[in-house]
Formats: sequence, structure tokens, C-alpha cells
Amino acid sequence: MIGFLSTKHRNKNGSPSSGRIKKVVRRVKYESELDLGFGETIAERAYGQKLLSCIQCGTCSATCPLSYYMDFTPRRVIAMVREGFREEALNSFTIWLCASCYSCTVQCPRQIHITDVMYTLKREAIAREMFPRRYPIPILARGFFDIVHRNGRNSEGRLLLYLYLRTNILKIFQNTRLGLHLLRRGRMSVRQEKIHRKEDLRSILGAVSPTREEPRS
Amino acid sequence: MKYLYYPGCSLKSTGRPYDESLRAVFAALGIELTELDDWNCCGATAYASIDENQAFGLAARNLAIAEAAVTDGPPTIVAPCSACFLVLTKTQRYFEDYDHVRDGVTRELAAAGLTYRGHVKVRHPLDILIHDVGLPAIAKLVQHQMKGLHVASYYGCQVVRPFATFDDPLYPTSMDAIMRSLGAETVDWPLKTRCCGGSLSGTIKEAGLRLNQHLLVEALRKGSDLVVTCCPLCQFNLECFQKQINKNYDERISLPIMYFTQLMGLAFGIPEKELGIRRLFIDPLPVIGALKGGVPAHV
Amino acid sequence: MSEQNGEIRIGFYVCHCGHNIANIVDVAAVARYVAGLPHVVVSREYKYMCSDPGQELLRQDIHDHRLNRIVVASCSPLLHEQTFRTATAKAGVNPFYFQMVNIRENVSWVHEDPAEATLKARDLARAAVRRVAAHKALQPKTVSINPDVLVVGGGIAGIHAALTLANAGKKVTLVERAPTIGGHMAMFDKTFPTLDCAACILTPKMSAVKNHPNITLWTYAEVTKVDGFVGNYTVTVKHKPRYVKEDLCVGCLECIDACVYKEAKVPDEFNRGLGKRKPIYIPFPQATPQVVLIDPETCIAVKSGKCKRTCVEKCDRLAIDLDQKESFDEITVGTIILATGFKTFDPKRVSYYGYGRYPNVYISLEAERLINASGPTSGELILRDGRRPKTVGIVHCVGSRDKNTHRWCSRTCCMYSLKLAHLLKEHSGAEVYNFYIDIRAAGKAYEEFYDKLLEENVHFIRGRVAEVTDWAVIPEEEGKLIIRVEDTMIGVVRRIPVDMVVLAVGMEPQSDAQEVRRLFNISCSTEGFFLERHPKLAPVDTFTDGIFIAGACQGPKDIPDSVAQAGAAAAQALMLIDSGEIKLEPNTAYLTEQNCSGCKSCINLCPYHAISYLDDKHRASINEALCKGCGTCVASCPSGAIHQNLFEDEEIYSEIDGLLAERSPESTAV
Amino acid sequence: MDRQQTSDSSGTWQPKIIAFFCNWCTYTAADLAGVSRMKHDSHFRIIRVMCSGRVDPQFVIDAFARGADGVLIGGCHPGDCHYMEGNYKALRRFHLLSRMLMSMGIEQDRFRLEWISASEGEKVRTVINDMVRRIRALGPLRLPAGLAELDGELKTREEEILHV
Repeated sequence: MIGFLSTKHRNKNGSPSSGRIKKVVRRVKYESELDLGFGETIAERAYGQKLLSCIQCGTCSATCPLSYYMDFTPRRVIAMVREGFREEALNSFTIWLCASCYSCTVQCPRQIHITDVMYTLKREAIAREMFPRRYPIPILARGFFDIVHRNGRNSEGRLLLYLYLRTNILKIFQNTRLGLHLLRRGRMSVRQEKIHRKEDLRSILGAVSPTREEPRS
Repeated sequence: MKYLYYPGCSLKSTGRPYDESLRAVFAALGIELTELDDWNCCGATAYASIDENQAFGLAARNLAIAEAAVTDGPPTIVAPCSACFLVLTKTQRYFEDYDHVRDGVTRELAAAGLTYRGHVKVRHPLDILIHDVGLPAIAKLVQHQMKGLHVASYYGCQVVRPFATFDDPLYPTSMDAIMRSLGAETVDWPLKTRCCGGSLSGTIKEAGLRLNQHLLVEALRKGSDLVVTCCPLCQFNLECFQKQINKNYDERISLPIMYFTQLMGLAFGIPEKELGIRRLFIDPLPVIGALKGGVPAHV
Repeated sequence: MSEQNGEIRIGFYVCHCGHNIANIVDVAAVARYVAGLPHVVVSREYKYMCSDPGQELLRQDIHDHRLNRIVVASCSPLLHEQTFRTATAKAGVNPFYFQMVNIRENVSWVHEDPAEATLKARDLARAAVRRVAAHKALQPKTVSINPDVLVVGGGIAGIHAALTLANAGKKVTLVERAPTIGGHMAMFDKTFPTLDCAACILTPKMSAVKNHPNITLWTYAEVTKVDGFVGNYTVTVKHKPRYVKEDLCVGCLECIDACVYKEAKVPDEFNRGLGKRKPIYIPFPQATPQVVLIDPETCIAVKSGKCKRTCVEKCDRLAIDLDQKESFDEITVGTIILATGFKTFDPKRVSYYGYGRYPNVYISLEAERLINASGPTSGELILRDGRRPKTVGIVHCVGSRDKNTHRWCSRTCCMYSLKLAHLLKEHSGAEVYNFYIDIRAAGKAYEEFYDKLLEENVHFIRGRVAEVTDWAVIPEEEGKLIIRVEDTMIGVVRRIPVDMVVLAVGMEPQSDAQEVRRLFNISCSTEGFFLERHPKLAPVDTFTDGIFIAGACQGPKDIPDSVAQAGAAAAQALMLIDSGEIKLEPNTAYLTEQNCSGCKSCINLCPYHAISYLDDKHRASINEALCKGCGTCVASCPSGAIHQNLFEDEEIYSEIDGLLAERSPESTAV
Repeated sequence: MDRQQTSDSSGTWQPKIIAFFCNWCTYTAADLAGVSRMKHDSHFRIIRVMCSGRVDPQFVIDAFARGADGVLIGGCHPGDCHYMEGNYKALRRFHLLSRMLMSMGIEQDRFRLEWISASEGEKVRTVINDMVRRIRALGPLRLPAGLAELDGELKTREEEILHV
């Protein structure tokens, strides 16, 4: 598995810090290790086959505001998906960094719905539990999901509490000041917002076909 | 002009000033907003990361309620929050474009006794102001010309991408045009649609804060007195993390970040209490009041 | 020999087309099935019906079996109908006793299920067999070809076509809508890959056009109307007023000096607005014809009449005529060559490259003018803000290979970008970066040119540029344009500060291509370029006989390809002219007088005025020479008195009937 | 059994559509679809005419009467007619005829006029697939059988009247 990049191990220019002796690593990929249908599966789940028409131009990476932090640029993730490098794609930090700003989607010269591809990969990774235990992004997503699932509306105060309890409890104290400011200005409350007809929601969500995102074996 | 109004969760908490100022400004322009009955969360970006079909069902409940609420003509929902605007538009679009989405949503809604036929138009306040109200009508209401005020319009990402058709997805101008009709000068800056990182400032601090640092520094470099925005999350990120940004990156930034509707309200002479100005962390009134012919701090 | 005793004897042939048809359609089953149909004497399958042995088979069968009707089931009639008609005629049977069945384009290439495809092929074959039985013997109509030619467009393609025809002794009228010929090529500095100067190789051809006794050159003129048909077109040309009498002006240019505007103030079109001109001007020094013109939008005299008219006074040849009006000419020609060229992509459509917002972002044509010795800076590389660039970024594929703008590759940008990279480096010593997706250098000596550029240490970064901004993040970027791109070879996003950005804009159809194609009654392909009759075998023909296309109006092309096409179009026109006549499809309408009730409903239907009403006889009359054979009147005649050769009611009913007819029980087993 | 072929090799009913295509646009577009190997439904049969204006309403009625489940006319886009305005004539006739067909109980989806230019191979595919899908949903027209029934009914009426 490819580890997540951490800024601590990098110097200012983003290149690995010098002075450490590098290990020699043998790199080869055998076709039999790949999931050759992966590209088509993801393409289908992410609205259409356009993913397969990628010309590897790198527009997505260059327009992405977060690509500086990614272990693989979005272009490389698309290449991995297309060629069946499933483990690498799902383990990449890239999919979690995507903030859904849709720059890549509107600029892609092949009109690939890259943001939808990233969503699809996130769901695939969550379904396979392929993310570190205290990793905040999927936890935030899950927390949001649960709150909305239960009450029909989000409550930002509750959500933050949820996030910090499950990732790094110490951060609560780091951010208390901000929370207090927001509370004082009437911009945050820990009261739970709810809709009236919660039974609607249960019916709707209950009717979703259960076999949506089964991980591919 | 009458529209259905979908505030969304953010405008009920961190984005309260947006909600308040938008209602005040729209009322001043003679636009009637009716809050959508018992609306629920749009699902935002996070929900789709867990279960996309549920996300569509969730968003579609709002569309179904809207369709039932209006009997004469196609219903129009005004969604001021970028995430809500995007998710509702996306649901509407995918409902039209993809059979499996349409079938899934129809079935899910049916379970709750709801129907949706795909007739709702989801629109952003900027779209309404530019195309339905028009700049002359806005200019007519201006009592305090914002002369000499340098404003950076910050659209963020999801209001113009990927589905909105009312403006350019990478170099929009609608908010700039509104600001100019208030008498303000707009700065031409290249980051007006660059992402603020959304929830990353809460999850991956370095990435999220860095994006906001870039936005703030560039807005200042281009000579902005303040930033106006149309998204609650952008406003929150840009404003509330300034202290941390200053600390982490050794900056000395104190740049007022307000909703574009708040500045409109001030220009229209609406009392600041109705615009939620006091809810902001960085008071914009000194900057605005300092201007010759600007708004005195006591309005 | 056919139809001696009224007996119909049909020969049916189904073609394998190698594997093209036979892989999907069970050709043997089709042949067996057709053999059992009425009047069918011979039914065969054969590997390639269009081959010589295939045609020989047909001829032999006609002879041996006394066949008088032929049906071939193979490819599209648009491809080989003529081949088989000729083969039929050679064997002594009237060529219109032939019917073709399309089981390749319409069946085997578009359907996947062999059973369904075979069923369809049999239905179509049965319909054709029934139809051919109803056919009549016909004689094709011939029309003579007027030897004069019209060439529309005076770029390199139009110039080359006109000269080729004129040198062959034909009279040519060349119509160009700009005030000078030369087109885009005249704006280029050098040409790739040889780096010879564009003006040096073009201007001799331009003056040859002007001086050729066989060429009438009309610039600042447009075709407004086209009537007639192959061999006999009548064309109306509008001359726009240049406010200068072309025959009197000698191009001394003294009027320009005399203009009340002391300084040139109007953005100059030829230099893409980088330079200035006066209201009275000549587009560029070598403009052909060497005649000045006045721009009515900026000339005070034309606009308001309140001017000292110093130019008029200055001209002792009295060439300036401020009251000139547009005028029209009508000419008759036999053939037309369209060489109307292309338009460069407007990069304002891709807001992220900042064109129009950042002064130092240029398009390629502007860069050509900037380095040209006769350009606005006399060849000095000075930017709009007065600086000289130390670094230049050339962005490839702007408005090409992008589904949001144009899907196609514009074919020329890679090479002209390489050329510009070389020239810009040569002129300024700047560091030059090329940002490309793929380098397409597939032409004679093109790859070698790429190689040369690599050795000149020009940077080649494989990645499509996402944005050009003035957003400086670090001090070194201050005051620069920042290009943000992923270096896909290295896998890292780079920010590259440059002083000048050149956008290698793609080629798109002229903005009025749709109106022009309607004017000349031809088609456009999906992207809007003029459509050729066949992409490989008839690349300069159109679906309208006698109208040919050359150069970039048909699709993006560089100079060598445009010239080659222009030569080809000229040769096609010469072929028609020298044969003197052309055979037309005899698909005209005709009238059975006794059935005409004289209701006149057909009279106004005919766009060619081929139907008239005979007052004395109280019935209509069709002039077959004017009829083009659409059949609209036939379908409208309430008394069924009008018929169409080749598309008789009876023939079409037989076809419908054949397609829907009951099949015999044995035939249902596939 | 019906006059027309009604089932494929697996025995399910398949529609039969007659398509009148203009030589200059839609027929060429169908050729282009072929050259581009754009696979589409096979349950239609093309008749080539020089212009959509040549399509006599009688052809359409005849096709339905002989067992077609649908009729498609393909012509040049407005303004693009090779013969200047034949397609407008086709359009006018189409409106009249579809109203008449509807009054005969032939559903609107069974009779269609489409503008498809020579370069729109893709449109040939989508139009045909869509039309086949709609007609499949409608089921067989069985007009010949219907006509026979009507014929029989008239005959019995006649006899009744005669007997009275």
C-alpha cells in the first residue's frame, strides 16, 4: 500500500528531504495482479463511458486547487482506473482531497465527469474500508450522512463535535475559541435541526435499491 | 416576482447573515420569497460520498415538495447556498439525463407518497438578480453609492460549476456587475472561482488553510478593501480562519468577508441589524464608512 | 436482346465484399431465397461483384441466360451503382434495368445479429427484384459544359486553382471578399518546416493572378446568388464600394499621406489590431491589386461629408470616388471551385487563458505579425506593454481536441508552434516553452524539424495548460504571466512564469460557412466544414455536380495540402470541361397529358419553373430540360398525371410491397 | 398468421418500419452510419427517394395497409433541401397526413418525419433506435388484419341490409 504523504517529511519545495538513504525497490506490475474490468465498472458508475476516452493531457491536475497535496495527480488516478490498478487508485490520497469544486469537470477536453469519478472511488473505498482508521474525511462524510439520515437536516455544530470525537479529540480545544465566537454571534448552535415529516425520509431512503455499490470481487 | 426559497442548513447556522440579508434585499426589490415547506438537507457533497442514490432521493424530496406547492407554471426554487444549488441542480439534471436516476428517484419518492415530474427550475440569487430583476432596477434602489470601494467578488466553485448556465464557469462576471451597479469598483482577480477547500479546513488543515491564504493574499494584492461572496462555506472559511492563517503562515491579514447581499443591503440603506452585519467576525463598516460618500457606521 | 417477347428474366447477385458482408449476412441463404422468387432466372453469390471477374460474371450470365433485368446486392448505390449500370449496358441491356440493394452500409455494417441481418438482406433483395420488374428503359440526359470557371476565395488554394486552370487556357473569375488576395498565408512570417519566407513564395503567385490574361480578379466582392446546374451556372457577384476606382488607381499611395488624419489611428486588420492604419489605406505593401480603399466606418467624408477631402485633391488620376455605390455583375460558368478557407478559433471562448484580459497573451497570427519585418514592430519582438520577453510559453491545442469547443485536431498548430518557437527564440533569445498534448509532426520533413527544435533546447512540456493568470505566489512570479500545467511526463503540477503567452489557436469553419454552402447547394460535415463527396476517393468533389472544394474550407490543412487539393480541384474541373458534356440521371418528371385535369396545383410547387400552364390546352406542361428530378410535383398531382423516371409510383409501390410481402414457409428457416 | 413477418428467431414480435430517405441527406447519413459502424436496431427497411418531397401520402398509407408498424421519412434540414424546398412540401404533407392517420387510430409515434443531414450518421442511429423502442412499446399495428375485419363487417352489414 502506498502511504499518505505527510508534509512533515517534506522540505519547503515539496521534494523528499535529502540526506536519507533511499532503499532500492523492485517495481513491476504483472497483468494478473490487475483488475482489468475496473475502468469500465467505474466509468459506468460515474455516468457514461467517457472516462475511457481520457487522453492524459493533465488539465484536471493543473486546474485542481488541491493537486499540490496529492500523492498521484488526478490524471494518474484516471490512468490507474482505466488500466485496472484498483488498489493503487483506491488507496490514493487524491480521492479524499477532492473538494468537489468541479474545475476539472468543466475544463476536461474529453468531458469526463472527473468529480463523479472521484465520488465513485470514494464510495468504492468506503465500501471496502480502504482508508485509515482515524482519517477525518470519510468520517466527516459518514457523520454528515448519519445526522441527515436521522433528522433530515444537518446541524453544523453537532457535525463538528462528531468529527473531533472520532478523529482527534484534542482538536476540540484548538477550535473552541472559534466555536465560541460563532455561538456568540448566533451563527452556531448545538441544537439539532429537524424536519417535521421524518417518516418521508425513512420511506425514501428505505426504497433505495440495496445492491448499489457492492465492491467488485 | 415570486419564488420558492430553499435556505438550506448552512443559512440556518453559520450562514445566518446571508439568510437575513438576502431576505431583506429581495423584499426591498419587491421579490416575494416563500420558504419551501418542511425542506430537508440537500445532501451536499458528503452524502454523495456515501450513497449516491440516497443522495438523489434526499434532494428530490425538496423538488417534489416544490412541484406540489406551485400549481400555476413551472416552480422555481431560489437556492442561495452553493452546495444546495449544485446538488439540487445536479439532481434535476441527472433526473432528466439518466433513466436509472429517474427511475430510482421516482420509486423512492413513491414510497413516501410523493411524485416528481421534473419540472422544477433551480436558480441562484445571482441569476435572479441579473436576469429577472436587472441591473437598472438594482441601481435605482441605491441610496449610498459605494464609490471608491474596491471589492473582490468571490464566487467560489459550486455556484458556477458544473451545471450553472447563467455565467461563465471559470470567469464569471454577474456578481461583479451587481457590485458595479452599487457604485463600487471591482478588482479583476484570477481566483474568483478557485475553491476555498470546503470542509478541508476542518479535515486537512494544511490544505484547507493554504487555499484560503492564497485567496486572501491575492485579493489584497489586487487592492481589495473587502471580499463579497455568495456561498456560506466560502464566507466561513475565508473569514473565520484568518487568525489561524495569520498564525500558521506568518501573515497579517484582516480582510472583511461579507455576503454580496449584505453590501447590497447597505447600499440600499437597509439598517445593518436586518443584514446580520454584527454577526461577522471582521466588521466591514469601518472600511465602507471611511469612504467619502460611503455608508456611515451608524446605519 | 432484352424483353424480346415481354418475358422478364432477372439475374440476382449477392456480393460477399470479402468478409464485409459475408461475415454477418448469410449470403448463400439470400441467394437461395431469391432464386425462388418470380422471374428470377439466375441467383448467385460472389466474393467481389465490383471486381473485373464479378462484372464479367454478370456479362456472361446476361448473354447465356438472356437476362434483361439485373439486381446486385452489395454496397451503397452511391458508391457502385454506376459501375454495375455500365457493366449492364456493356452486355447490351439498358443500364436502367438495373437495381442495387445496399446490404453493406445499411445491413452488415450496422447490425450485429446474423439472423436479423440476413432477414433484412432478403427483404431488401425481394423488394429490389419486384421493383426491377417494373423498370423502364431510359436514356440519360447530357448537358454541355461551359468552359469558364469561377473560383471563390483568394487564399493560397484559390490562387493555385485559378492559376492552374488559367494556364490550361481556361477563363477564370476569381472572387475574393477581402480587398486583397493572399488570405492567411500572406500574414505568415515564415513557413514550416523549410522556414522560407511566406511572402517570398506567395507574392509572385499573387501578381501572376493579377497579370494573367485568362483571370478576371474581383476583390472586395462576394457571390450573392447562384442559379443553374452543372455546366451552366449563372452567378451574381456583388462589388462592395471601395470608394476608389480600381482601374484608375496605380497604388502610388499619395492619397494616404494626404489624408486629414496625420496619424494612423484605426486598428489595422492585417496586423490583427497590433498596428494602426488610416481610414484610407492599403492592407499591406504587397496587396494585390495595388489599389487603396476607404473604410466608410472611419472616413469623415463618407460618414458626414464634412471633410476637406485632401485625398481627392491629391489624386491627379481622379481615382477617388466618395459616392461609389455597390454594384453587381452576372457571369455564366460551367464549374465552380470553392476555396473559402477557415477562421482562427477565438480564444475568448476559453476564458481561462486570459486572452483579451492580459495584454501579453497573443494568438499565433498576432505572433506572426510581431516577428514579421513588415509587421507593426518591424520585426522587433516588443510586447503590448513595451517589454521584450525573456520567456515565452506557447500553448498548443487552443480550441482543438476539446469537446467543449472543437473536437478535431487542427493539424497545423503543432508545426506552426514549432516554427514560432524557433523564430521567437531566434528573434529574442528568449527561453521558449511548448505545452503540448501530443506532437503531431506527420509530414515530409516535419519530424526532422521537431528534432531540430529539441536540439535547440526549446522546452517541451507534455501537458495541457489549465490556466494563464497574473497570480503570483512567490516573489519570482511577480509581474509575470503564470502558466499552470501538469508536466505529465514527470507527474508534477508546475507553475511557469513567462513574459509572453502565444495561444496556438485551431482552425474552424468560416463563420458564414453555412450561408455559403446553402448558396452553392452543398453540404457541411458535423463540424461545419464543407463536405466532400467521398472522404478518400472524391475528396474535392461535392454532392452537387460541377462544384468542387479545395483547401481549409473542407477541413484544417497546411499549405502543401491546400495547394495539392487546389490542383486536384482544378483537375476535376478540367476533366468536365475537356469532356465537353456530362451525363445526368434521367430522373426527370413527365406528364401524361390525357390525365392532367389542369388544376394548376403543381405549377407553383416547382422551384425551377419547369412546369408551365398551357392556357389553350388547359393543362400543364413540363420542360424536362429544367426539371432537376426531385419528384415533389409527382407526389402532389391529384390526378396522378405526373410521373418520375427512375422513381415511378409503380416502382416504389413494388418496393413497399416487396419489403412487406408475405414470405413463403420454407424461407422462414434461417 | 399475419401477412407480414411478425417474429424474430426467438419468436418475439418485432416491428417493421419503412423508411423513406432522401438521397442527399438522410440516405447519405445512413451510409455514414454504416461506414462508421454505428450499430443500431435492424427492424427498419430503407427506400431511397431523391427528395422527401417525393413521398406521396399514398406511399405511407400503402405501407401501413401492407403491414408496416411505422413509417419514417428522412429529409434535409429546413433551408438545406437539395431541391430548394421539397422538404417544406414534405413537412406540410406530414402534418396533414399525421392528423388523418391519427383519426384512423394510428398512433402518432408510428409516423415520423426527421431532418437528418448528410453528416449526421449518429442521428440516424438515435432516431431509429428511438422509433423502434416506441413502436415496440405500442405493439403491432395489425392494420391489414384490421382492414380485413372492417371489410368483413361491411360485408355482413351489406348482407343484413340486403336481407332486410
